[in-house]
Amino acid sequence: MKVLEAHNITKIFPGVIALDSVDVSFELGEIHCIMGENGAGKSTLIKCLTGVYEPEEGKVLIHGEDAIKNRALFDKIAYVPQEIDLFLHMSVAENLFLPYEKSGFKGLVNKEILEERAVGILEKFNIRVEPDVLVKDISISQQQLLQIARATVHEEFEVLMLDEPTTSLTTEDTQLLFDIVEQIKKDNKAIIFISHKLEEIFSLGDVITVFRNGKKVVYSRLKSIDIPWVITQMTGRKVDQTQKFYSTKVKNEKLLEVKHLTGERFSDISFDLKKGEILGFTGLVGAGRSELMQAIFGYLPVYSGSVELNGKDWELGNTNYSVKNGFIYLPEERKAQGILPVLSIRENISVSILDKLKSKMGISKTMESNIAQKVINDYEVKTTDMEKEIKFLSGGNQQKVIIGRSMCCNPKVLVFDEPTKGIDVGTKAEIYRMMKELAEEKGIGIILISSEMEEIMKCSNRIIALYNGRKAGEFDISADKEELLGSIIGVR
Amino acid sequence: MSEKIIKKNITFINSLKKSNMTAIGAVLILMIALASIFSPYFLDIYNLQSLVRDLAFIGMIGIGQSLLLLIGELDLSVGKIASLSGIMSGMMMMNWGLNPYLALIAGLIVGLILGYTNGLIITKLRLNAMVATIGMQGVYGGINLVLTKGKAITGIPSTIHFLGKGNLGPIPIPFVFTLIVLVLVMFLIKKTKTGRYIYAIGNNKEAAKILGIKVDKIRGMIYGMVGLISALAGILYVARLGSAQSSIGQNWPMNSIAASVIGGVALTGGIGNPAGALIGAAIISIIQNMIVLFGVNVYWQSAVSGFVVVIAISFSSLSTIIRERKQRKIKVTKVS
Amino acid sequence: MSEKIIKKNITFINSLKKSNMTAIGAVLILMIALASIFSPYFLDIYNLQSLVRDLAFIGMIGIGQSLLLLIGELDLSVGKIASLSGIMSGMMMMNWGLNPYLALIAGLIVGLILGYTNGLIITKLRLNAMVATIGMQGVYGGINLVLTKGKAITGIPSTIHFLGKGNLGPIPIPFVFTLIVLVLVMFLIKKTKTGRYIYAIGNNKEAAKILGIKVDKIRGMIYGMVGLISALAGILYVARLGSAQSSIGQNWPMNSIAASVIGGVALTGGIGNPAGALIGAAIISIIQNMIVLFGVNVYWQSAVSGFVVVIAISFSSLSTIIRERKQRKIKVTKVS
Amino acid sequence: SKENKSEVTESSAKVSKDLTFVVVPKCVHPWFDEVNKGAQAQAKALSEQLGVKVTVNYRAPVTADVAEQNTVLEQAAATRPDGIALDPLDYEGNKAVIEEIQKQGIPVVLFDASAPAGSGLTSVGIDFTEQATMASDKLAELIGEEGKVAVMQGVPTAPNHAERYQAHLDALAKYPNIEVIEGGIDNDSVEEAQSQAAAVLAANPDLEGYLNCDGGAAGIAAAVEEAGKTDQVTIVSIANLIDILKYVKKGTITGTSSSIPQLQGSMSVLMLWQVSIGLDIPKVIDTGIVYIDSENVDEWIKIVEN
Ligand SMILES: Nc1ncnc2c1ncn2[C@@H]1O[C@H](COP(=O)(O)OP(=O)(O)OP(=O)(O)O)[C@@H](O)[C@H]1O
Ligand SMILES: Nc1ncnc2c1ncn2[C@@H]1O[C@H](COP(=O)(O)OP(=O)(O)OP(=O)(O)O)[C@@H](O)[C@H]1O
Ligand SMILES: O[C@@H]1[C@@H](O)[C@@H](O)CO[C@H]1O
Ligand SMILES: [Mg+2]
Ligand SMILES: [Mg+2]
Repeated sequence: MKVLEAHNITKIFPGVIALDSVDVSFELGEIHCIMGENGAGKSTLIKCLTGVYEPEEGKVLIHGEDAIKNRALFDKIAYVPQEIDLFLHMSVAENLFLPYEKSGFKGLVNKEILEERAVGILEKFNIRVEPDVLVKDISISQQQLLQIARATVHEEFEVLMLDEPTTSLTTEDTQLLFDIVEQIKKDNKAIIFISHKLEEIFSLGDVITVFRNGKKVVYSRLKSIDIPWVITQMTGRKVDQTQKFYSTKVKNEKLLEVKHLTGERFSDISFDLKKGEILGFTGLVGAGRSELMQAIFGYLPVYSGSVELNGKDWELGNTNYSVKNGFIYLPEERKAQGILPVLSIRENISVSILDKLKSKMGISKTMESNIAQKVINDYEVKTTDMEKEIKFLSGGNQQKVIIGRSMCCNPKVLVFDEPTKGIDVGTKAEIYRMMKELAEEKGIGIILISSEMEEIMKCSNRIIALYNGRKAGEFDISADKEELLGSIIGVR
Repeated sequence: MSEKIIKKNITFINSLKKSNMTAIGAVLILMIALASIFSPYFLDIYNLQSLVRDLAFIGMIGIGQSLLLLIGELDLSVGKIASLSGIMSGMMMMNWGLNPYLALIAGLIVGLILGYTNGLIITKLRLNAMVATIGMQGVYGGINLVLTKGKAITGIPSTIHFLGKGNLGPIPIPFVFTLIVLVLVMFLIKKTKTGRYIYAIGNNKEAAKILGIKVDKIRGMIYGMVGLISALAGILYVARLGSAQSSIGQNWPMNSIAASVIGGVALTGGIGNPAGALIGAAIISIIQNMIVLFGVNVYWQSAVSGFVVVIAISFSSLSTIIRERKQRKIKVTKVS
Repeated sequence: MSEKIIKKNITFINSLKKSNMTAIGAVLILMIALASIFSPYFLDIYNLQSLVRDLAFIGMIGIGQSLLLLIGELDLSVGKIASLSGIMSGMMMMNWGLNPYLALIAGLIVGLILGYTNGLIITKLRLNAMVATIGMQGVYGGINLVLTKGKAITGIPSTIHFLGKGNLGPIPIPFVFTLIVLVLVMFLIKKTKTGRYIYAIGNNKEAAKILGIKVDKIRGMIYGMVGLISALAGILYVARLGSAQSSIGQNWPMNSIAASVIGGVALTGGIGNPAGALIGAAIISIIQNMIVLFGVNVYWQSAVSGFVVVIAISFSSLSTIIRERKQRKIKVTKVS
Repeated sequence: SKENKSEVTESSAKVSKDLTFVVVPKCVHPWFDEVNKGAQAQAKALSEQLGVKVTVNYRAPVTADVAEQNTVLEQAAATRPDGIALDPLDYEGNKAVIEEIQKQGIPVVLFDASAPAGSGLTSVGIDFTEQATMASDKLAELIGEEGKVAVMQGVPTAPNHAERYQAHLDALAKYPNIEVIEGGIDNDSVEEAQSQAAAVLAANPDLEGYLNCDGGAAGIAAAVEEAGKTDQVTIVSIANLIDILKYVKKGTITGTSSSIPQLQGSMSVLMLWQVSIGLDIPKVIDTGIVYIDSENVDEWIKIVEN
């Protein structure tokens, strides 16, 4: 039966109709997938259905009752937002159960009981941390899982909404999540599942609704359709899923050489990167890939070991030096380390290339605008104009801006840390093509950190696997998946 | 799998956690030691009592202030709230001949109202706490002047003087109140839902809203509580002086903030706890006491105490910095 | 369908975007209008000059302070830096017989050093700006007392008095300096790399580091600049008074912050611009001027000005709130 | 007060136009409220005798900041008053503005401060050295000219407080058996006086006397009471603020050497009026100092309380 219905919902943001008279309804015991390009309106829909936003028009019905009038009904909905949104300086256990009532805690707060009850849930979600650890000290992936766990502990929820829950999960954790979701479905609850990963949609979902530009395009049972069809519905064009993107012009010239590097959470790592090569880094949660790269980049401390670029000694612990010398790092944590939230898209792009914009009267706004516009066009950033504050862009579009930005300062080495996190299929292909082009045309050495096996295998000339901060293996294009998977979980 | 990492991580964190508190605790001990070594009078019971009596007030306000800092806000009008509450309850006693105890309670209510007013203005009009309370400081101070023309209200019945001057055994009564306030506040923030919501709000206001926490209600409530605590300090001071002075509490806002931060409460919200504020207050009071005991030239006083404040807040971060340095060394030697 | 709504909506937003500035601009105009209507003396050239001369100082400090607010920090020692710089340059003139102009420049350098010291302490020791500068305020104030025992340094050569007392045409010279400072600062933040970096840092320190911005270097630099600007205000004040006073600048820290926020600069960093601080300063000075002109009872003074500050900062947020109300209405009408 | 009246009637030259005088103190402070009382009373008296409306506007800087005081001065001058009575926070700092104002033909007299040589200004007030010396000598006498005496400083930037401090030291120097120690600093705040005095008392168990330089004596008294040393420590203070007088009545403060702010107010206004009708006025008007102790405290409490 219908538990949740959206009637003729319209949500408007300055200059954008994020949702345009949308009708959609959700059944108990059904997994309802929602797809659409970045900026199509998926998150906005979710936020309207959970009462975070009030739509300008339309009704939200829960069990046929108007929830906007009787907000108590929204308690029936458990919600996992797209961005990680936790209480960093509070314990894992507390993050799990806040605000307590909904998770069945009456009266006073008892740390011991909280943590006791947490253990089981952390087990179930494979979050391998003590319940009293502060959330700021666990990995992003663990934070992601925690966020999902948090949503499900709220008793008597009937709808579970997952907005791109797997973006920073490894295949293993994703599988685990799916089992849990299946279980919840069996308990006859409705699940809304947003993702850009088509395989996931098809392996998990029952039905799908596709959005484009804030409008509902189609609704269908997944059994009766296939991936290419969905892509066409989303993008209006075809995207070849099997295409490979590794560089075909790897020069036999060492660009970067890392020797016995040791730092926080990684130790004794050695590898090299050739000009025009795309080097993939795979591994599990907290394998240390980000730390390794952030350390080389100068953002995190290095305890021992050495790095050379073009055979010259590389200065560590100085991000300014790195950037100046053409070593660019695209952070994995977009919100915390990537965007300048209340600055315009224009300023977010130009900030890394201001030297090029110098004119006698200081920074030239025209030059600046031109470059910004170019990025917006090249990466199909979905926005009303370049003056929009970047925090108002959809998750994926923010990512596009950040990638565009770093492409602008034509680097020698580019580190992409989970670059396609939350990017739609169409744009993903765009980004892959970009990487390939940069490597082949400009001879840039590219390091790609990704937890998506497909992505790694599509784009890498070589693949290095990290396990627990140590190098667990090195493979070339011909590597087969099983072998790879083995090495990242530490079995040889 | 990453058990090891995380274990390491926890111990790491805990050591860090402690280090901040212990670091500052150490400072306190150190100062007491120095004071008692270099001044024969420091441990003199009378000196200790007047010292503790002083710190009772900064401590009390500090405890209140730290609640606001925990949600990432602050109230610069605490001093004026304290004096205005004191003045009003003084007036009720002297001019309206109200029963002293009733008048004191009335004074507390005044403080509650003034504080809550701040809260309402700040939450409803969505104002920045700092500037709004700079403004309200002027307003409350002004009302005070209008009522008293700055004159003290004298002749407060001696029946209530013990509340400010008296001791319970060796312990000055104001400090007893400070301890009571601390216990209540600690219970609130550690054991009650509201208390945990305070941390949640300080950590992430938006997320707290989404969880259905009544953020603004709680914020308003805290401002009210801080007003109440300030008023308590204010009326106790009336009892201490035997007269209500409009000039008291001038340094309380800054001192209470300094005390909290010295005690490890972060101005960014969500980090630290009110007990720290009391330690911070103790440090500040001891500085001031030592300065006079050692007969530091009066012109040097503010320089010295300012300097010590900077030192004091440096300790926690210093311990972090040093630890980082150490780590680096260790690792390097291990490898090479 | 909802095109209409969108249109309305967009215009709303744009109006809002400006509104922060326009709203506050409007307040200013309004106040000027009121003042000139209700007091025959307001537009009196002599009154205007003293008003403008007055706001030149709060304005100047406000412009500096807003730079720090833009990176999410602040300096509460600006007043003490101003007076200490003034005192020192006064001493160099009178006690060392240094050429007045050289002495003034020396005073500026002193300010630069004091400010930069704050910056170093805060960045290197990773201290909270507010509490650290509360401490340094004590230190600088103390040094000042130690040097002067609180006595003014008199007999400043009249050759330089014009810098404080003189007018350029009708415009008081200090205000001319304020305008120069504003122009330079606006150029810095709008047209230079560093300026953009300031906003970047204010938005997201971590992201700024990853962009390769020398965050701490810039932070330190800004503290230095703010020290310099404070010193400028300080030495101009020496010229204005014809003597160097230790007691000046007491209200400058709070006023400069209030001015900035009234002018739409957010304490959280990254939002607003220094021109706003000047408008804010104007509003504050006009309040004070009106209080005197209208003969507001002295005991009401602080109440009134505090109240007006609260009103002033309410305007921008009020416009937001009202907008939301309106929006709701639109929705309702649409639905029914 | 009677003798002013007589003066007035002597010199009742014909004046028709209404008169407005402005009184500008150092800051909002109860001591100045007493000055204002006197000024208002005088205005009332003049109005009655002259049949014209004489108004006194009381304009105070919120904090004791020369900068702020100058602004108040300038802007008060902008209202074109017939005269301004000023308690300069620091004459050197106010000088410039005072001269500007005089240039506009607005007469200025100083009160609660001695007019520096060459300023050509009339000053209504007292000799602070004399006031403090009286306190010191009284204290010396009370403690039998021997023992330990603490002197607390006031607002270091307030010249009159500094002058009193120096005077205390000089006066006490006359007594070989009196040991003088630093008594802390209170910045005219009862609260600071309290905690500073407390520590001083602790550090000097054998303290016998306490002197101060501003209106904060109540804090010292409170500290002495807390220490239970009312019999051992003799306090002789400055100024006649109500809380001080109450301690005098109670005996915790033995006596206070006070100027007569009310008289300073009324004389200032009177002088301004005389100037406004073109009379010459003396350069110095000494409003006198009273020593208030158990003998006369009651009448002073009456004066201050109404
Ligand atoms: N708070 C906001 N203010 C202004 N515009 C907004 C706001 N939130 C979203 N938008 C706009 O609404 C549109 C839909 O955004 P939404 O986040 O729903 O997209 P999405 O489908 O979730 O995209 P993604 O797959 O990248 O998460 C986008 O054009 C975005 O720029
Ligand atoms: N075990 C951990 N304890 C504390 N923080 C961690 C841990 N693992 C990762 N982090 C932090 O989370 C960030 C991103 O999480 P992530 O799982 O990507 O860790 P990682 O080390 O980058 O592993 P990956 O190889 O997946 O990048 C890391 O940059 C690191 O700062
Ligand atoms: O005693 C002084 C008075 O002389 C006057 O200066 C005002 O302040 C008081 O403390
Ligand atoms: Mg989204
Ligand atoms: Mg990572």
